[in-house]
Amino acid sequence: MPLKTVYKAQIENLQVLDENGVFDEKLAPEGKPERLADDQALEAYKFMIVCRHLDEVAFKLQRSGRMGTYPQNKGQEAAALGVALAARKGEDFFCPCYRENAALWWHGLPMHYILLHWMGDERGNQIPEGVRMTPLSIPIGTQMLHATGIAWAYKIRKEPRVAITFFGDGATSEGDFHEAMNFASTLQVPCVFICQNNHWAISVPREIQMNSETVAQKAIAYGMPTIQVDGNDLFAVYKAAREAIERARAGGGPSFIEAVTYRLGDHTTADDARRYRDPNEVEAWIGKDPMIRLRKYLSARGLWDDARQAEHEEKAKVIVSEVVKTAEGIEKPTTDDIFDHTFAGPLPVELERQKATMRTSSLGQEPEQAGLSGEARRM
Amino acid sequence: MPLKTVYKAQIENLQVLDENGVFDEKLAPEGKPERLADDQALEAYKFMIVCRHLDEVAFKLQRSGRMGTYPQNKGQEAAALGVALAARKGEDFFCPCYRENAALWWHGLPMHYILLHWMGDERGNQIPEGVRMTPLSIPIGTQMLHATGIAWAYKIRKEPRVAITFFGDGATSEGDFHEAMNFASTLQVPCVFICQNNHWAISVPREIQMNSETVAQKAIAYGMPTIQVDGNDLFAVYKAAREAIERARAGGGPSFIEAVTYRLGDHTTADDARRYRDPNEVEAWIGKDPMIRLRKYLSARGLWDDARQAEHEEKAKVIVSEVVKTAEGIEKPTTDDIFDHTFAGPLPVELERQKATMRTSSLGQEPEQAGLSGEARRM
Amino acid sequence: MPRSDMMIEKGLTLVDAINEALAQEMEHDQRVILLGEDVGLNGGVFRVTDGLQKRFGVDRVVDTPLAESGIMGTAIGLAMAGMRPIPEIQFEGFLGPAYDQLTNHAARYRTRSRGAITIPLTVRVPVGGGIHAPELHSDSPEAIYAHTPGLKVVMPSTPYDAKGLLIASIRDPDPVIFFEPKRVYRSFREHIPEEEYTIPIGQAKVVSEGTDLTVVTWGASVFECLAALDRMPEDVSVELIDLRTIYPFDADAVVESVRKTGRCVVVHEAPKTAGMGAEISSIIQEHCFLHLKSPVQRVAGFDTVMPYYKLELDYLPDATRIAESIQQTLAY
Amino acid sequence: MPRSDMMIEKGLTLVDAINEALAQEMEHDQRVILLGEDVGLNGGVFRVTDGLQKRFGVDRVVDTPLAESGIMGTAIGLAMAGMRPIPEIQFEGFLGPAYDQLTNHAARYRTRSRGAITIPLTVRVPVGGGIHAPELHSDSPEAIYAHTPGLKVVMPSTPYDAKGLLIASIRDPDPVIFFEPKRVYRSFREHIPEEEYTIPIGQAKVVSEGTDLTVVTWGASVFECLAALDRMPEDVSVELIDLRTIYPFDADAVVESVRKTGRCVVVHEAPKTAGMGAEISSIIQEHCFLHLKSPVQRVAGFDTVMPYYKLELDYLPDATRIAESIQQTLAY
Ligand SMILES: Cc1ncc(C[n+]2csc(CCOP(=O)(O)OP(=O)(O)O)c2C)c(N)n1
Ligand SMILES: Cc1ncc(C[n+]2csc(CCOP(=O)(O)OP(=O)(O)O)c2C)c(N)n1
Ligand SMILES: [Mg+2]
Ligand SMILES: [Mg+2]
Repeated sequence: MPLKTVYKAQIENLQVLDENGVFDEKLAPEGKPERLADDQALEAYKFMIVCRHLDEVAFKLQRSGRMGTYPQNKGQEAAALGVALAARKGEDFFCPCYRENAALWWHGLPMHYILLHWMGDERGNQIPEGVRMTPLSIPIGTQMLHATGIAWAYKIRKEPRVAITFFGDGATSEGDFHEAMNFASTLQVPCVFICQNNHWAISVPREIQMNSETVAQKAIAYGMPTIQVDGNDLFAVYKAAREAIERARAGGGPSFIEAVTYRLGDHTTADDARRYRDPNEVEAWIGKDPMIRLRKYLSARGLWDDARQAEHEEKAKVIVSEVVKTAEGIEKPTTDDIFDHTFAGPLPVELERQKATMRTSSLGQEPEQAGLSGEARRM
Repeated sequence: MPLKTVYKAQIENLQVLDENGVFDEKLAPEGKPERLADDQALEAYKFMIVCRHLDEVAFKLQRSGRMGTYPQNKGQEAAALGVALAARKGEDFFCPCYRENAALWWHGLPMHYILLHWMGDERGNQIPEGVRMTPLSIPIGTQMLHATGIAWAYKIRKEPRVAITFFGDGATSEGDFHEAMNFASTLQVPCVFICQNNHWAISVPREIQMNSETVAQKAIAYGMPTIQVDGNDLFAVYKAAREAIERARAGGGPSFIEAVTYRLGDHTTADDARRYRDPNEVEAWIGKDPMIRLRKYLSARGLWDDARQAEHEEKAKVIVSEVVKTAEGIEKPTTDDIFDHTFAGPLPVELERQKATMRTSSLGQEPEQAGLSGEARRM
Repeated sequence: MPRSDMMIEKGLTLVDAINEALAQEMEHDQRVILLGEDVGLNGGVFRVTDGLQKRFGVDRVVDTPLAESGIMGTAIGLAMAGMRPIPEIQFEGFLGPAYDQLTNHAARYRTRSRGAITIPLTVRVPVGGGIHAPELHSDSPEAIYAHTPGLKVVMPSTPYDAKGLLIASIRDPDPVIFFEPKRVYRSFREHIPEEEYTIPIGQAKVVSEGTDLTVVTWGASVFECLAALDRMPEDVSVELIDLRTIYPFDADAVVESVRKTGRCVVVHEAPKTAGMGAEISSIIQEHCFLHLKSPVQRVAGFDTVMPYYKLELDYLPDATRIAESIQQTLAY
Repeated sequence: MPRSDMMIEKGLTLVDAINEALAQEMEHDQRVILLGEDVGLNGGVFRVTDGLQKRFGVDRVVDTPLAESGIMGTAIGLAMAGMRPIPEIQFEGFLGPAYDQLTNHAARYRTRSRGAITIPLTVRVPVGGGIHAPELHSDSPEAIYAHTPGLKVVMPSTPYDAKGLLIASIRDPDPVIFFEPKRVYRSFREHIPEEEYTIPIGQAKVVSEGTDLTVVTWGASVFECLAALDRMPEDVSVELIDLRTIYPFDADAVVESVRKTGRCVVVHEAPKTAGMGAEISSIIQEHCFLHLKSPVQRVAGFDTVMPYYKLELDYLPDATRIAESIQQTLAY
């Protein structure tokens, strides 16, 4: 057989709840673990209301000069939260990018931390004890390797934990993505890779970013289980994430999930997407908003109505204004903070001197030198 | 259709001439351009004899202290030469690694250049005018991006040229491999990626290097045409390379070829593969030597016999000893050579000073300073 | 592109000057192409390449995938093949992934091939702090590249210098890192010639002449130094040197000045330890030893990671710290 | 592993000492794991990890894919999760692809997370020239990492120091780059304690005491300096300091010595410009200004790419260049 097929692969796309609120019962039958139960779906929806509201407020904080650059998460809540619901809080570990706030908050990150981060304060990264995640990651594509390493530690120590990493479509172009996927697969570590394909990397559309038909097929290179899901469908994301996470936990190695979603806002507050993006495209995606379809689903099941919507929007306002107050109430750090966490132990002498004097010049720092200056003048 | 297949792919394996010398006429019919003609095959075989001999002599040069570390190419000649035969000499461009000497020599690199390189002399990299290639590349996995960039220039300038890059199985683990493949595919440049999968990266076998069943499937991530070929089969390599190169030349974009071969020697002369490699594995591959089967093929066609073999082995010895003489006859460069090619123009003042004095210290360099030293003693 | 009314009236910002230089070089040299993340339709995140894709087409102003090593590595390939690529790395913090290609290939190719293969590329990189940006958007890694043989490192501080130095960099047959101090991007305007001109790489500029002390600096710190000079008593005469090129830097200009003044303060944003200040201080010591009346001082960033923006102004050397150091040095 | 007869009789090489330190730390601390290219069955290309996979198993001595960023990045993840990873980068030239993970993550994580996440990793990297190796196998990038806040940079020159410093590095709660001068790997043997011991990071060692001039160096250059000292006339008394830690380096030891001798020569293999010699020279000037009788001299690599091996001995500072510089400095 001199010309023979030695390998075959295909990519499946999963959607459970479509944009009209139609639910595919066969794919996630009522009562089965792969189906989010009503109370979970309800909680998730309420949580999304808060997340979305905080997202809008964060945008305004930047606009009014009370916060630095901020990347809106609007429209991507289901992709984040579907994964968070499928992971074990307090056990599994997240290595996020910056567009899955909902997942981090759901797993216990105090909401004001993310504001603090964007307010230019490292304390927004000072993840509290028991909250299992790395802080928001700025350099694109670099955090997946950390997730792989963390998952590797779990494997070595035989802990039934999973590391889950989030990143964008653009991030899959970085070499580190490739290395993380390859390490995870060769080492068969419990790591789940979630790509939020929101179609844009700042101004660069997916078609310029890559020439592959799907992002999901990138995992084929590593022989890694992979799937494309409708990322605006909480149920699809949950089902796929649950399967991947539990496979990883059971020793079945890493998986890749492409969650197809859309960046409804600008890239960040420093960006103006009108420069490069067709408004019709945005328009079309507004209809696919994950919250709209989830609301339809809940309403159809008699779990939601306009009154409850109004009530929870009010609640969200209260929560969010509390969060903003907390973040803004935190005083500017002292200059000692610049130095104190450089190393664990006592600072090196020179650094201690810099900290004490807030100077790098040598004159006026050492008593002996002060004494010497008399000599200098005599010279 | 909520669970639907959105993408399918498969990997084919091509073998035309098997290890027993059996030829598949259907895959490469006599007289067709995808079939190497008899005279080409004959020339190639004769050339391989020289290459193999030089490879053995290079090994001995290192052992006798006349050359530094050297990586033997033994057993991989068909993978290199099959590609070289399919490419246009003087037009297409090679970005090699260090295990395709045969391809470089076939395309005009003076043979002693490669010895010079391993003798620790940059002039082994001083590619002559008209010879279209970059020098041997030491940092693994980095040269594929250069090939992509070169191919990009061809595309911009609408030149009917192709850039061809060689690398090992280990190299596909580097992030740069991924970035090169992605750039090449998104930009649709005329670049052909040849992976010599020789099963080992120093002591690391392919199975530890990657978890994918083939190397060829890595190209699926980029939506790039890809194939696995028997790399010890000159005809298969030629056919696949020709197709890829001519597709690229015609504007059809990049391709990937996995040439499955085997490193018959140690990784380099600094290595001792017995530490980590099963001798039975090597034994099995010795039978698959590309030269043995090509010789069988030529003999079967009445183009070769023991007498010609002996004759050409003698010729090879003469050629090779000439090459060694040339390389060893080249005198040590002057120390000016350390400096002169740092920049195009005149050297920066400090560097010029370093060159002139072969010193970095400031004392004894400047006349004025010498004068000042009297003052110093008075101080 | 004809200059806007604003430019004609008030002059060009640093951004305008760079944009004009790029346009003019692209106009007269078909080999010049721009590549990088968001440099096309979006005109770059700082709008430095604004309008250039529209003018020169998508084949010459190319939005690449998000991969800095890929950008640098393919730019190297383009350069090898006779093009004059100008890759943009979006922020200096993202030079990290491109580090290997830049230092182990771009910088080495001419000498490793003994001149057979050369890499005429100009990497444009916004640099430095002070704009309230997120993490990894405010660093100053110039010393790293000055310590890398085979690279030239340029950092203009004014629109005039930026245009002249960028054109010189593009025409230079070797790789140049062109650092653009982002704090200065739009901080002021300057009238500069519309026609093309070059400023030689490797020449410092005496911003103000003086006799009592020399201040050596570059990039955005030039303006902090000017502010510090403003605070000096009337009778203190300070010479301010804007290095403009970090490698090969103009040691002669520095040495000449310090031989005259006998005192020197070097100012930069990067961490003190093993920064360029150390090199300049050492060169001065080596060549002005007997002229020195006081030790050369370094006013630099601290040896810590650049803090997030709430603290960045505490980190960056400012007029107060500079002025104080000048006075201490004078008093020594 | 019990010591071999050879070790008992003649002492340990640098390679032996490092191997012993690794084995002992792995023995008493389950969190310690080794990872890198060819570190397993093959024992590393320099055999530094020889026998360790056999002893500690494939889960604790791990052959990774060929990807330095992957090695560094997963090591960071391992460290975050409470392990004590010791990645090996095969040669200093291949730190390039790992540069981003090392400098932008490992070095920054403690401070960017205000202590919540820490990275106790020790990167082992053979360094320096002189072994007739191919391209990119002979560089000395220590200044680059000394200029990177958040990293500690260590370079022992003897088996005794290597063992003590490596154990200290492994136990250090922060990232350490542990450079191993490959020219010294097997150049001599030394009797060193079999039990574990540490040498504090940040302490220089006075190799020989003297009163006329101070030589500061580290790594393989220590032995070139010793050879130079041998050539000095009887009446010349030179103090030789082996820095051992490049960051945070022992400025006090250097300053104290130069305040005594008044003269100094710094020696290193890396290119002169913006190398560590500049930092040391500057620190001396800042803190010994009035004690200095002559300018601090730098005997260093040239500001060129490290040449291929035919010329490497012409590039590297040798006893002749060092001795000459000492004499010029003394004569000044
Ligand atoms: C290494 C690196 N390069 C460039 C940038 C600048 N940058 C910030 S976000 C971004 C686009 C990211 O796109 P994607 O990964 O799709 O994530 P998204 O923003 O769409 O969620 C770029 C280029 C960066 N932060 N890091
Ligand atoms: C970036 C980099 N990392 C590590 C090395 C050391 N090294 C040299 S060859 C080699 C293995 C290469 O394996 P492969 O790509 O399969 O090529 P082969 O030697 O088998 O032809 C390694 C790890 C290197 N040269 N460059
Ligand atoms: Mg995106
Ligand atoms: Mg191989």
